[in-house]
Amino acid sequence: MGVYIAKRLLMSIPVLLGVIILVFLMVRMVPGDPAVVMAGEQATAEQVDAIRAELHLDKPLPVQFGLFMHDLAKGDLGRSPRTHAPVSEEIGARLGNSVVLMFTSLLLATVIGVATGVISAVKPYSLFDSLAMLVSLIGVSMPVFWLGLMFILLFSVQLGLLPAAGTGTWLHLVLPTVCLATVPLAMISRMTRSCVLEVMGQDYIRTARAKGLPERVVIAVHALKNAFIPIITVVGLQMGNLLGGAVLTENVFAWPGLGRLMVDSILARDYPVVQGTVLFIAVCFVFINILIDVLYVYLDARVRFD
Amino acid sequence: MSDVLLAVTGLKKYFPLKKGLLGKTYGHVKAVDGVSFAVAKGETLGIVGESGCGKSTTARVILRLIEPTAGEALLGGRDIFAMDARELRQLRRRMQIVFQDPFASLDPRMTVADIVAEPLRVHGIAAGTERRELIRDLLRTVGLSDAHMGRHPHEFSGGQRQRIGIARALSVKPELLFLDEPVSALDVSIQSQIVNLFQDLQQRYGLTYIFIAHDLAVVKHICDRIAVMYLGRVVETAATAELFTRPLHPYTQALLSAIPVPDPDAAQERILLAGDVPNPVDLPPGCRFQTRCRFKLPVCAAAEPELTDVGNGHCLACHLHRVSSN
Amino acid sequence: MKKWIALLVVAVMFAALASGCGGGSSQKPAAVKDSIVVAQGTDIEDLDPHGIASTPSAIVTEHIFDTLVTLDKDFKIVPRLAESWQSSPDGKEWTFKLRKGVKFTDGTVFNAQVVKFNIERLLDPKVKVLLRGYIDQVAKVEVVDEYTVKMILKYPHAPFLARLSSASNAMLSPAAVAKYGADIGRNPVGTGPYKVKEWVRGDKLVLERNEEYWGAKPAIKTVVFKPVPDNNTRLAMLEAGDADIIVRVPPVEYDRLSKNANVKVVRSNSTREIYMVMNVNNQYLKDPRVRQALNYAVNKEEIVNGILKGAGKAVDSPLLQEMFPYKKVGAYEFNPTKAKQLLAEAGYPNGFKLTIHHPVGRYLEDKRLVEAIQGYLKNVGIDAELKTMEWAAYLTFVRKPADQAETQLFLMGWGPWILDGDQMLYPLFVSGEFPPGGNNYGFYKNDEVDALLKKGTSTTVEKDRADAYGKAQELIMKDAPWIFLHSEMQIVAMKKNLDGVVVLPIEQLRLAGAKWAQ
Amino acid sequence: MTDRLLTVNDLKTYFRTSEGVFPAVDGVSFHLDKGETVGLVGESGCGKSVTALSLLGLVPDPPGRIVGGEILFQGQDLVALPADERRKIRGNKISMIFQEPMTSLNPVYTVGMQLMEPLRFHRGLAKPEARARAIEALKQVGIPAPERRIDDYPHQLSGGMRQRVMIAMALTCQPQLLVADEPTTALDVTIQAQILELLKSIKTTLGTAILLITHDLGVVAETAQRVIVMYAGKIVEEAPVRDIFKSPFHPYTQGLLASIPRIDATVDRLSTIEGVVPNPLHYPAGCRFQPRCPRAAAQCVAQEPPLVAAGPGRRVACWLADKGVAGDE
Amino acid sequence: MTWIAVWRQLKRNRLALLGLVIVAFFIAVALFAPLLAPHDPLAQSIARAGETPSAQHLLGRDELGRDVLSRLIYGARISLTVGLITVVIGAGIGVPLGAISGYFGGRTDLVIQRLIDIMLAFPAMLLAIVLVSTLGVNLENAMIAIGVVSIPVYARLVRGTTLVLRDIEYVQAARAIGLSNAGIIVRHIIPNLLSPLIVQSTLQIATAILWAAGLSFLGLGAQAPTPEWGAMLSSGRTFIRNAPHIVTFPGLTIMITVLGLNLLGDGLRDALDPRMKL
Repeated sequence: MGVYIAKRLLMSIPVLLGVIILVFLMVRMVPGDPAVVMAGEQATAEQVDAIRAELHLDKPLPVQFGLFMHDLAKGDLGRSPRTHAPVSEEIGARLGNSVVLMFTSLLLATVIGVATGVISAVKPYSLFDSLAMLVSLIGVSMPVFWLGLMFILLFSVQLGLLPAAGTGTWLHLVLPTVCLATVPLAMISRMTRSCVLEVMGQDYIRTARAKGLPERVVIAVHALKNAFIPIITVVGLQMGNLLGGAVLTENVFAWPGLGRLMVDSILARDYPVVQGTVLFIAVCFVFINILIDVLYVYLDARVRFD
Repeated sequence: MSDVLLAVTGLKKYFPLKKGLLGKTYGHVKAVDGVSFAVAKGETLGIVGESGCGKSTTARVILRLIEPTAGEALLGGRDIFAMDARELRQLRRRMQIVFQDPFASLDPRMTVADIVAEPLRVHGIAAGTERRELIRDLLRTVGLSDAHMGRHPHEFSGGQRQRIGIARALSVKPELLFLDEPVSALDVSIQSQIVNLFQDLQQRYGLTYIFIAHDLAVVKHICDRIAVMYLGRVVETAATAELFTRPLHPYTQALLSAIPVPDPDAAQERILLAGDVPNPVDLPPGCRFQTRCRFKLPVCAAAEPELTDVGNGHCLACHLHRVSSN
Repeated sequence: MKKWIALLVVAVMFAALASGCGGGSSQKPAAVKDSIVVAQGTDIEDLDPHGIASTPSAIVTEHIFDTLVTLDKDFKIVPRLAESWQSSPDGKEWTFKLRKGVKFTDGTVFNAQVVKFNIERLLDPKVKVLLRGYIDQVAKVEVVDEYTVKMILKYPHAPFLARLSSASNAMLSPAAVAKYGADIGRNPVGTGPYKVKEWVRGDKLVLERNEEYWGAKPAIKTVVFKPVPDNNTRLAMLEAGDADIIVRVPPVEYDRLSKNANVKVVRSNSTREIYMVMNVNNQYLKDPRVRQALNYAVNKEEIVNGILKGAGKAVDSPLLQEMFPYKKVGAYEFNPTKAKQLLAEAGYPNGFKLTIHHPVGRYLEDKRLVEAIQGYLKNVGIDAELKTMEWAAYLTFVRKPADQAETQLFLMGWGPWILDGDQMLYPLFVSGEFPPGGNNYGFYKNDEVDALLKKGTSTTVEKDRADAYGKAQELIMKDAPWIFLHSEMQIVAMKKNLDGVVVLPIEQLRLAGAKWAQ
Repeated sequence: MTDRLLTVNDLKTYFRTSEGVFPAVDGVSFHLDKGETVGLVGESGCGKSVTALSLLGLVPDPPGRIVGGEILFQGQDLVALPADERRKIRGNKISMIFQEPMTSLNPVYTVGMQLMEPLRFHRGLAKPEARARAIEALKQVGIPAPERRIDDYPHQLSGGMRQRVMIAMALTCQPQLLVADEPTTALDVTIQAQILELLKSIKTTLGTAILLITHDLGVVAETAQRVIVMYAGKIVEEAPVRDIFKSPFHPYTQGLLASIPRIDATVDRLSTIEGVVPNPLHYPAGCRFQPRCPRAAAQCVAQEPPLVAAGPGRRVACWLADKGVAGDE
Repeated sequence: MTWIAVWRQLKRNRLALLGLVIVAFFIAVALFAPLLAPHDPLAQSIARAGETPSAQHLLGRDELGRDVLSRLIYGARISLTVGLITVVIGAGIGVPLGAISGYFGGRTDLVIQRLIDIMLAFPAMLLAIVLVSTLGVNLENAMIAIGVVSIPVYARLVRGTTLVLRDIEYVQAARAIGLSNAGIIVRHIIPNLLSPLIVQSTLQIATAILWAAGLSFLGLGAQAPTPEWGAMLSSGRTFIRNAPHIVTFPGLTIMITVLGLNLLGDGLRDALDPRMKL
């Protein structure tokens, strides 16, 4: 297993290198001179040039890349020219929030998604199936910022049940979690439904029934573990997406997460923070993928012995 | 055996087993491991063996659907494996294949006419109404009617689909037809229809068949000669009658005895083989069959027996025979 | 299964009912509070006052640091760390008597050495000072005695004192600068009424009362600043009781919020002026008649009332009323007929095509503003295409030198932190201030205006300055290098029972005097 | 009647599809005695597998459903039994093995876990005891080193091994009836021989009755004592095994036997049954074999022939068979 | 499977039918927008901004006094076009990539897969933002960005299916006939990918509409005064308390359309290929 993980890590190096090069070039492709933006409207030409020099933007691209890689090799992501804080600190300040939000919404999505998916699959085309499908689809059919706004107006302003935005108590988590969970919930529940439906048609389910096992055992023991394998992929993919992709939700609920940091930084042309954050998220993505594969192996013996 | 159409010698196909980032090869599946045989014009050669013995791979390699690892295959004296792309296109007109699964071998999105027309189109045979006429003829030849032309494969039964596949293969007027388990997916009553069709076609067009199957009864019925394969090698070849009356290889003997006969009174002496076909990744040294052989000799574990002619064109790869005849 | 569905239906109905009957906002009982939560639009970047250039950061640093002088609630310059001052007759030497007994929160004593250190740091080219323009007229700082400091200017500079009130010219503890080095921005040490208690980047900045503060101690113990990017969310936070003060309230909310019994809305003038810059090098816009025509074509009053919902004031001079020395020169009235006539005179009876560049989310209702202007221009035959750009690209785009400039007509705003006319007219209209270094983005050049504005800066006699600026304002208005639009009003909303919050026209909040009413 | 284990009377299992209802099993009656092996033969789609699934109560619903008839097992009508009672018989008194040993075992659980399940649910055995019995069962079906094999996952076993495991699983609770649905079709000839040998030994050692469903007449000839031939959802002929091979009555049975190439005889040309199996949604009027029957008469089109006795232990459903036309020995 | 069979399957699924009706309705609205719209969608009247629904203006006037209904009707054209174009871009690049990757395998596959991995590891929203910022803020570029972001989805889907199709016997048969690799991909692989592609594309149109709205929310969406639904919703959201009709109607329109597309996509998935997963 250790060898396997090591190999997977090795395989991820080209991907990470690709991500580094891509993000490095892409942020520089975006029009808008960071020096001009950071210097502000009232800056003089000399001040702009000074900032440009500070950011090494006056040097040719390969040199800039070399400097970046040199620092990276030392584990240094650099400092934000905008806030003067080390990039690692900027990421660190948001990481906890992002992870918490990712986990709560994924947990919610998985628990409800799997439950409704299984019930729907056991009784396909039933009233419950249709309703669950409709409700979950309505959730994903709303632009997330609109949904979030409605949540705030209803639950915070009208009912006064929950705080509108920001962090603090666990109550602050509720609305962003629900809002963020809608998309993965719909995906997971639909995925679970189709997987369980498919598994229920497998020969080994017939075998389990032929053995005289009670239906709940057939579903819980024989169907679910098999159905979980593809579901885990979806959950894993969502993990990556939610970690850095919750931009809109984070904006609406003033949730200080990585997505907002990334977007704010790109809009401010804060190259080091963008580079650092994207690289960090890519690393997480790679790790999550490895984690999923390890889980696969745990769940599916066929993979284990190949 | 004078008029040899296809001669295969030392054919090998290894599938590498890869792992790691750069796909380092750590072993091979020796699907076909030194197969030699020859087919005469107008003859039907049966290749039999159990699943995983390499009989289908052999066909696909000769057809150049997959590239060989080693060996030579001469079609009318020309080496198939040395052909360039242009020659290969010509080759496609001389050799064709009919597949086992009548459901998977026809593109579900095409009409019957399209399917049969595709080879004609690819090779620029006929055009317009002439091509349509040709397709109509082909369909009639295989026992389908004009009315079927515009329909899709899913509207047909298994037997009919197999007829479509045969029409497709015949469209380029090949000399040699590989029949890869062409009837094993069909119901008994349909099987006989298709087998009869093959016989009719052979008579009519002077076709040469390589008939790959695991059903020995069908093979016996249709083939002139039979090659028995075991784990990537031919272990015995003989004329059909000879093989069924005087099987020499212990594997052939067991295979023949295992066939259930639809006669409750047939006194059958069954040779039960122990165990299964071993994994082709790590084969034992020596004879491949030694792990299941009743007559295993010390030499069997030491050296791999060569396929040798023991008379009447009956070839055998077994130490036992040599020992007993010596 | 059925039971499950029934339960769901009941739950949904209940929720709907509750929301229908809920009505008013749910105020938490106003126990004796000693904290304030402020929701701002963007995050604080850095707390090194010398490095800042953004309003949200300045609002915070103004509570941690003190400047030598400051603005009171009537926008007059009053003493802060400097108790009194005197300038030499030629206006080149300024002597300040400093307040005694002031200590930084790290224990460092505030004195003339500290002032000298700070001014020199502000002038040090190695230190990143974005608003160096607010101080770079200083040539030298001399310590006269422990509590007296003298600043010698390169040239007489009338707005000098006003510039010292800028948040960027605040006094920082020299010991802290030595201690924290590059990290000073995250470890600010000042003499102000508050000090940093906790700073979670992107989430909140918590200030707590500086118990050693030299002045009147604030009544509120803790002030929390939260970055809340979405306008609606900030509003909801106030309504739900999660925030006590919110800034940048959408103008459309003013009327409704004003009726809310729990909320107090402050709508006041700001010094941010909004205008459409015209690139005078453009083939059409180089003709003053065309520029005037554009000014006549746009209905400024309608914009102010219809789009800004009253949260603005149409301008009648290049300079704003709050700034010295404003002179009312009269705006272009809304007169499409005249606009058409002028266009015809200029040779464009059938109008022409134009591109309007604009940012989104930068100025009050900016997108709608340009949509409206597009509509007005269409009425006089000018077919304008809108091009949105995000701010960073936009700023780079408009700051290109004349030979690279692709600008035609574009939306800008200017909001100086100092209420002196120099801060507005000089950088925006003097021909020496062309991009990339300056802010005269339209490349406007009028020799007479240049001379007048230079005079206004260097003269210290108030009357002379007023005359020079007054004349300049008239000339500029006539030349119409902009479509003069309006000045923004800032809308700040807070809890009804929060008193003593000062809203300055420079988009600043002062909370030191705030307190909760019983 | 003391030996009667199973009686099926007029069983009807219909499937509802989007195109209509098709009668997969349409009024099938037969019986099985204790310790007897009966072969149920027919081509794909004739309803033999659905008959088997009906016996176990495993017809997928929807779309399938038993719409009529009774299945008397040890005197108890399984059709009328509540679902839970029926479940308790499955895998316990009646077991089933399937055609595809490769897919019939759950890939994510060990062989042992799957083997132990019936013991734990039907017999209430504790884990160690169940495990011991499972090892014993593996030994019984000829799996070498069962102590090791029990912890293997299905994919580690060959096809033949898996089918042995399936059989072991079916036998753990010592059922009176084993329904084997094409148990050797997916296997190689040499492996098939092993499995058939195993089934025969089970019959002799355990006395389990076997309903062997297959399309391979050779397998039937070797294994069964009685043969039931189905065509298009109905039984067309039933006879002791010797009789059916020696003197088939029904034209379908005759055609079937004639069309298979034989290893023990040589013919130049195989005889065939012309045409194709009719669409179950639109069965022809009268006898369902009539459109393909070389001897179809007017009566065959007009009326469906009943399954009637035609000699000792023999039944046939053919208008012509009665008139002695069929039995041309 | 023929279209008749698909239709028969679809007919049984009431939700899918509902989706079909919704989608058909909006396609019709888009096609006949000039006939249906009661007013000029761009005609402003600031003096009458924010008027609530009336007989004249069934859905009221927006913040610049424009007719909300007319803007929504014209917006149908724009929003559906956004969906279609992104599908064309995403599928246009993703399908060949996936097909080549899956069909040829080996090193080609390895390279393409790593490229896809890089794209997937790159936060999608950021990629879209960077692309829009780079190319310029307008709807065309937003479409390109959303299209590009969807490339990996198509590439993965097609690769997976191609891997299965590659070894299927009718592809072998085509090779035996002498059809070239390109010929096989075009004639046999791509047509058989159609079902999953149609399903994916239906869902992708829905996603694109939502993404366009999201980009508008960040100020990177459609150029003013384009009546794109997402831009209408996003710029109208300030009025949610004071003139809710300005924001609610675009919001509902988006929701219903996207719901329709999702329902249809799901229904098609069931009807075309029940084994398909994502």
